[in-house]
Amino acid sequence: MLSKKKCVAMLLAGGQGSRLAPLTTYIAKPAVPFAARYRIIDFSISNCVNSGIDTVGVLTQYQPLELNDYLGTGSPWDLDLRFGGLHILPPYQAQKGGDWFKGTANAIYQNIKFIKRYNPDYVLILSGDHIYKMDYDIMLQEHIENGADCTIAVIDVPLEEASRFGIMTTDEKGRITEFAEKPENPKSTQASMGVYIFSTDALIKYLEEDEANPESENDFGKNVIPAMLADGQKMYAYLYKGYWRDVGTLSSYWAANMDAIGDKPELVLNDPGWRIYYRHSFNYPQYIGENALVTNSICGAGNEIDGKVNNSVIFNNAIIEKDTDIEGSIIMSECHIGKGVKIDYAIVDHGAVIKDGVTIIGDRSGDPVIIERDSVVSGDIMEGGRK
Amino acid sequence: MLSKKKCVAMLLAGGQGSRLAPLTTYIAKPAVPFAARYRIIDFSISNCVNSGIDTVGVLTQYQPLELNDYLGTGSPWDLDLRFGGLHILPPYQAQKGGDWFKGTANAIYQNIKFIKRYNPDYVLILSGDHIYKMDYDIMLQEHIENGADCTIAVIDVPLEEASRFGIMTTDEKGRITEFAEKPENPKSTQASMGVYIFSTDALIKYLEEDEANPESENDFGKNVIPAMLADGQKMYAYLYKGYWRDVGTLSSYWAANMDAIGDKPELVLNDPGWRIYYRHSFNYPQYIGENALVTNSICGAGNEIDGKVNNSVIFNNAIIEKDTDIEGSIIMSECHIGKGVKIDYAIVDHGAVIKDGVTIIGDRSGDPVIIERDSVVSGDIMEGGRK
Amino acid sequence: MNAVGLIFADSYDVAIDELTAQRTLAAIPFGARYRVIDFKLSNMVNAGIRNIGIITTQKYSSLMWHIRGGSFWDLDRKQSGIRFLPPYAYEGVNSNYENRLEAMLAHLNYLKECREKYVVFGCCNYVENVSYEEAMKLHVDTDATITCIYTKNPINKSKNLHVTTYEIADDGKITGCYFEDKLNGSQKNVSASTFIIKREELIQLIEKASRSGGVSFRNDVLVPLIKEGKVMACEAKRPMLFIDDLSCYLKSNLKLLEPDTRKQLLKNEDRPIVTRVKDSAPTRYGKYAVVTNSIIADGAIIDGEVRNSIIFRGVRVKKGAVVENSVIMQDSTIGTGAHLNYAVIDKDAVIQDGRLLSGYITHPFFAGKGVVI
Amino acid sequence: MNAVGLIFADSYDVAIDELTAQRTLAAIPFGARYRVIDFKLSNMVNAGIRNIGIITTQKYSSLMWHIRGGSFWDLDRKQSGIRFLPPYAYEGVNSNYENRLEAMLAHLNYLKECREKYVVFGCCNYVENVSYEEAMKLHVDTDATITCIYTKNPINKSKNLHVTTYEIADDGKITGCYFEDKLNGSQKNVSASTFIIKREELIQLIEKASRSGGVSFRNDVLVPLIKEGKVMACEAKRPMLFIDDLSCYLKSNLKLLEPDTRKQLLKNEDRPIVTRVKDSAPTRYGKYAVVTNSIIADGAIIDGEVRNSIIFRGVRVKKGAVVENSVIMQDSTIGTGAHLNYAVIDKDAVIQDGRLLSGYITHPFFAGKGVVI
Repeated sequence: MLSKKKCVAMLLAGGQGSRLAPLTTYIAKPAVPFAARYRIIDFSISNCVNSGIDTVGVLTQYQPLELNDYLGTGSPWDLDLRFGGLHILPPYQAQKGGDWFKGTANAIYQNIKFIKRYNPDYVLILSGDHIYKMDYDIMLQEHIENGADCTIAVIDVPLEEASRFGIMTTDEKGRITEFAEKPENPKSTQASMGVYIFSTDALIKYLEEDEANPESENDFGKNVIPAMLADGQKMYAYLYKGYWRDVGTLSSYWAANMDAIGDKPELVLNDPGWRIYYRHSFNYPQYIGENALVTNSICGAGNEIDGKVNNSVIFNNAIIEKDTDIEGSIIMSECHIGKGVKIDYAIVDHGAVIKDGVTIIGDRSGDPVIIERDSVVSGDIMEGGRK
Repeated sequence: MLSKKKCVAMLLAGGQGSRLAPLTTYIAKPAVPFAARYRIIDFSISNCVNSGIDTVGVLTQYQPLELNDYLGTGSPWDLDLRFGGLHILPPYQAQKGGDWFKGTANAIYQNIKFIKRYNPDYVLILSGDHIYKMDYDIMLQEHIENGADCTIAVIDVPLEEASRFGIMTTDEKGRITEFAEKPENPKSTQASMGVYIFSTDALIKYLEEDEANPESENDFGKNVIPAMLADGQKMYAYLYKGYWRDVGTLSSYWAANMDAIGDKPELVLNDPGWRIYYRHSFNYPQYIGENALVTNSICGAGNEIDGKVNNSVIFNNAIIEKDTDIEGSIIMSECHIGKGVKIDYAIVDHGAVIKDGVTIIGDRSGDPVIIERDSVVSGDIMEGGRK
Repeated sequence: MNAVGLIFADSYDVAIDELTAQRTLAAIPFGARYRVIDFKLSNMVNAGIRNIGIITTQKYSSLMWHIRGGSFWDLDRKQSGIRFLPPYAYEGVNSNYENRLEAMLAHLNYLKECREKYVVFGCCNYVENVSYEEAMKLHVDTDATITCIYTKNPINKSKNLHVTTYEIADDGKITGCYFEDKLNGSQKNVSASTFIIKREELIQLIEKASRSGGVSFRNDVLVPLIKEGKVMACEAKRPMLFIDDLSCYLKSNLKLLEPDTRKQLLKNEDRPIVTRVKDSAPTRYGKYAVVTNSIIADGAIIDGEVRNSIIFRGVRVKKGAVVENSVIMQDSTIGTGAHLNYAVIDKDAVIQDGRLLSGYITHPFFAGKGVVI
Repeated sequence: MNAVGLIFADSYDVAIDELTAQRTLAAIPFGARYRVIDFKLSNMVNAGIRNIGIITTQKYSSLMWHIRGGSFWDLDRKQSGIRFLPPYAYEGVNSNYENRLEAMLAHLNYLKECREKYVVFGCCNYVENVSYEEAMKLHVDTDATITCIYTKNPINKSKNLHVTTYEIADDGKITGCYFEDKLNGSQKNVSASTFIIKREELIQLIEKASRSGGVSFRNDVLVPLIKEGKVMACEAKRPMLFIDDLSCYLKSNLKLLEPDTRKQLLKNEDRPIVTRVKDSAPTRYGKYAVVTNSIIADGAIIDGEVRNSIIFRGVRVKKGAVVENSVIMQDSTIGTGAHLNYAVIDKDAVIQDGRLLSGYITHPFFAGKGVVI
């Protein structure tokens, strides 16, 4: 209600997510369904809400229709506010012509006006395509205590994987002394999560400078962060130790889904102190039939399950008939799996129909079999071949 | 709540409104303030709500930030619904590249997916830049009774102005026999208001055909309507007889504002049966001071008026000091008019400051003087000269 | 639909004290994720009713919290929406009311302030998915003063309670209305206590009945009109599940295990039954879960055996527990090795390890809200 | 702020029966577009309070309709928001309550279910723009059990009513609390009936006072703690306008005509006073309008003379009418040639052409809701 916000979050949701194709053929990566009820973006938005940040700009560009529709008024996240709340920020045309967002920094630059409206002391930059539960407020407190211009969240990665990430070297107080984007010989194992807190003045200054530089790719990791570091700005690393998964590939996406099942799942979804909010579609409670055996799985609502399901993730309103056996797979909403079907290591996308008697078996050493959205499968698929 | 809507409205709000410059330098034309409290687009949206249409897609393109922010969740118009409601539809990128909206028909074509979600029988196409109070439901009933494929709302214009419009010729039953875009020798005085109702199947068929035609400009008036007419589709004119103003030029914009003042204003704003809804900014009631004389004017909230105001439209939170005389002018929100000022036939845009003693007099035979947004005026401006 | 809805949230003619000790009838949980009022509210909203008053007398706090501003039903509108009508809210409304006539009389100002032409009003002693549009069409077409919704198949209606039945002529006109001691096989047409009438006529009828000392809507308003031949009957054709007492309540819940009942009551996409959103996690099934012929809500964690049962949100059935023919309400826990049969367990209860709790379909075992056994 | 807000909507120690005949105290219109509760609600929301309970006992229907789901204050949240606490809502809450202690005792379950650390609670017998953050800071810094908000300048407090005053030591500790017959010049520190306390301590204190037969929050809770030296005072520094009786009400409204009062109370952009959105048209001034030193709400149509007055939304002052030193509430009409001086006209009233209605500042003329004169 006050005319000012302490911290505004800007969520970059424009990525095409091409390595997740064909799941991203029709929808933006942040809108890809996850863990029986959610979309990938629910985690970042819920993190904001749970961290006390109630003003979130979502920057969209690629296939935004389903994402826009999913975000809607922001009400599922309690972000339908009169002052603040969730706002979708698409590219636009101005008087002197307009353009698509170029890099991540340009996307924020084009929306400085949005940020200024809330007059925040701090801006949190996020990407909408990781699965994690993080209290940004703790990071913000560290940022404030350090009197930092910019704080970058990092996770500790195995040394052999470090060259896939942006790697920070820090002094004993956590201040960043060096930053290397995908270094061949990494000097540390602190990898950037793509989560930044900037003091607003510093952010705007460096965004404007970056925009004025015609050689810049207008990217935070490649341009803005190195420029700030070169200028001796106070930049700190914030070490995050909780659950965090990049779901950039089909097999990492599959694995992160599997993290939510089991007696003591790595990814806990029913923590009342850290709810993950999501938009509800209309549905009804699920019915488990006479012939069913559902074990070590998570299931959404509205399903009618009469087959055997193990180590799997079942979304909403799916029908799984009897004498069917589903193992280690992800079945998305509105799918219909017939009788006598066997599915092992597959992702069955929204609305697909698997006819009676079909066998689908993936090759566990590679990506899972993907059954595309709304497709009808009547023949067997074996060992990682794509339909 | 039902999973289907009878009629969905698509509101074209992408126009640049260059003839309204400089009022449209930073904001889209539909977001231009109007009549002390409103924005131009409030009239079309309120018409929808008052006509029982609760699903409105707003197609944006040019300078949408302030418009998006103004529309927000749709709550001011009671359109923050779980099924239906107000949705902003910006241009976007799809897998095979994306593009800005080309013509009006292409803008709707790119959002067929949005329309289909609500499975409507009818689609209402509107533009967001006219001032009128029209019950679309009456037009829809006529459309249904006629069994029409398309119904076009028309107004009767003076014959000498008819060549500025799209002109319909109809048979005795109102069926359109001919359509001419800005004809030199108009055959009738029935001018298109740019308000169309289509039966959904016909709309989608012709949009798809139009899109497939590389020579089309993808415009309703120039391409889609003539193509349908050529095919012998059932097209009817619906004669609208109420208040309607195009506010495409500065002087027509000024005149339409003036229509809302007076004892029996042409444009009635306080009709409880046809409310015009708008987004409230935070404000407080207005205070009229010891030295004030406010006559024949309309005023928004939060003003502090201590001068003389006649035949004028005063928006919100303006300060008008004593010994000042405002006649036939429009003063937008947050303006500060000093002491001893004289303003006659001017539009003072948002946040402008007029210093003590300044005289601003427009030339009534031309456009009003425009004082640009946030400008500070300390010298006199006489006879239609631009600052 | 040009009608205002009026819902009586309290109990008339039911005997389900176990579940109404701490909440009004309309707030009773039903069907794994709903509350009873969700059905009436959704039916009204699905018929296009946008203005709904809810008459409450006591223990309506959980009902208010469930419904909030009505946003889950898109009823948080500017010019209309949900309006609670509790005691003492208006000048002159000073006491609790014992019957529907008195309740409507107390809130007559509400009815007078509405602008809708018709009123659809009714009680919450059953769950159903009914088309008020069809009833309204019949009402308008036949020019009746009142149209009464009834059922020929009152599923799980108690045989021990008073029941109102109608005698109906071939043309659909009601020719008699009887308040009988108990349900028996010979009665064909059981009242669903839901009515359609013009708003202004209802106001006049209530004022008239009240002036002449009337105390019962049925006896003092409906019966005289039936004698004048002005009352039509409209049959509700989809299943109507009564919750007259605890046994009926259990049976009506278990009735949802039949695919056809589920389909007609819950799964009609054009007529969704909407409830409050809870943001529960997905249902989690553990290694040892064995679930058959059961309805399981989201947020439940199941690692035991569940058969022929209804499991609400957030319920935990631990490894080795067995739940049969039972209803377990929200956030209750069934401990390791516990065995439940024909039980109704209210919210937040804890059934400790190894307990054997067994009732029968006619006499279910009941555990109250928050008890530890 | 980690606090729940609790607002007593009903009158204690006020005598403004004219305006409370049909509405609870908190619902009284004030300042051309507000209701009294808007000030308390906005103060709480501006302090970051997100969970607010409103205790009502009677005639709270217009209050509920004004506040709806709380969306105008961004209070229609999932995990918190506005909660009405009317009589009979909970099991065991069976009667009306006569005082604040009883009211809180009746709704102790609400306080117990909250999770916030502190409670800010108070009455609605004045309007003010106060910083609860500052009061909370003082409360935490001094480690007080209770912090009481008071004013040294009780503007328009009635001189004929009981008043609670504090004796305050130099360190800000309250050393005495007096319930006096009437306000006189010698009292310096007048209670604003608004308090801050830890939620769990409040629950314990209420339970303890109730067990020992206490009936008054002031006498049975506050005074004993003062004796223990555990109560701090926090001065409200911005104007506090009381509405103890009709004369005070008129004077407090007219006080808004002073620029400084308006600025401190209404125009603080960081502390907006938010009210329900009405979608009124702009104010329309006619050819014959002559308005000076007045506050005019939107939706009003003014074609007569208005001086030193407060005009609410939708009021119509016709040509030739004169309104001076008066408050005209929503949607009332002042006819041609009518002349009003020192009048308070409630909502929807019609003053017909040519009427001369004149009171005095100490005895305003009053016209009730909807009357035609």
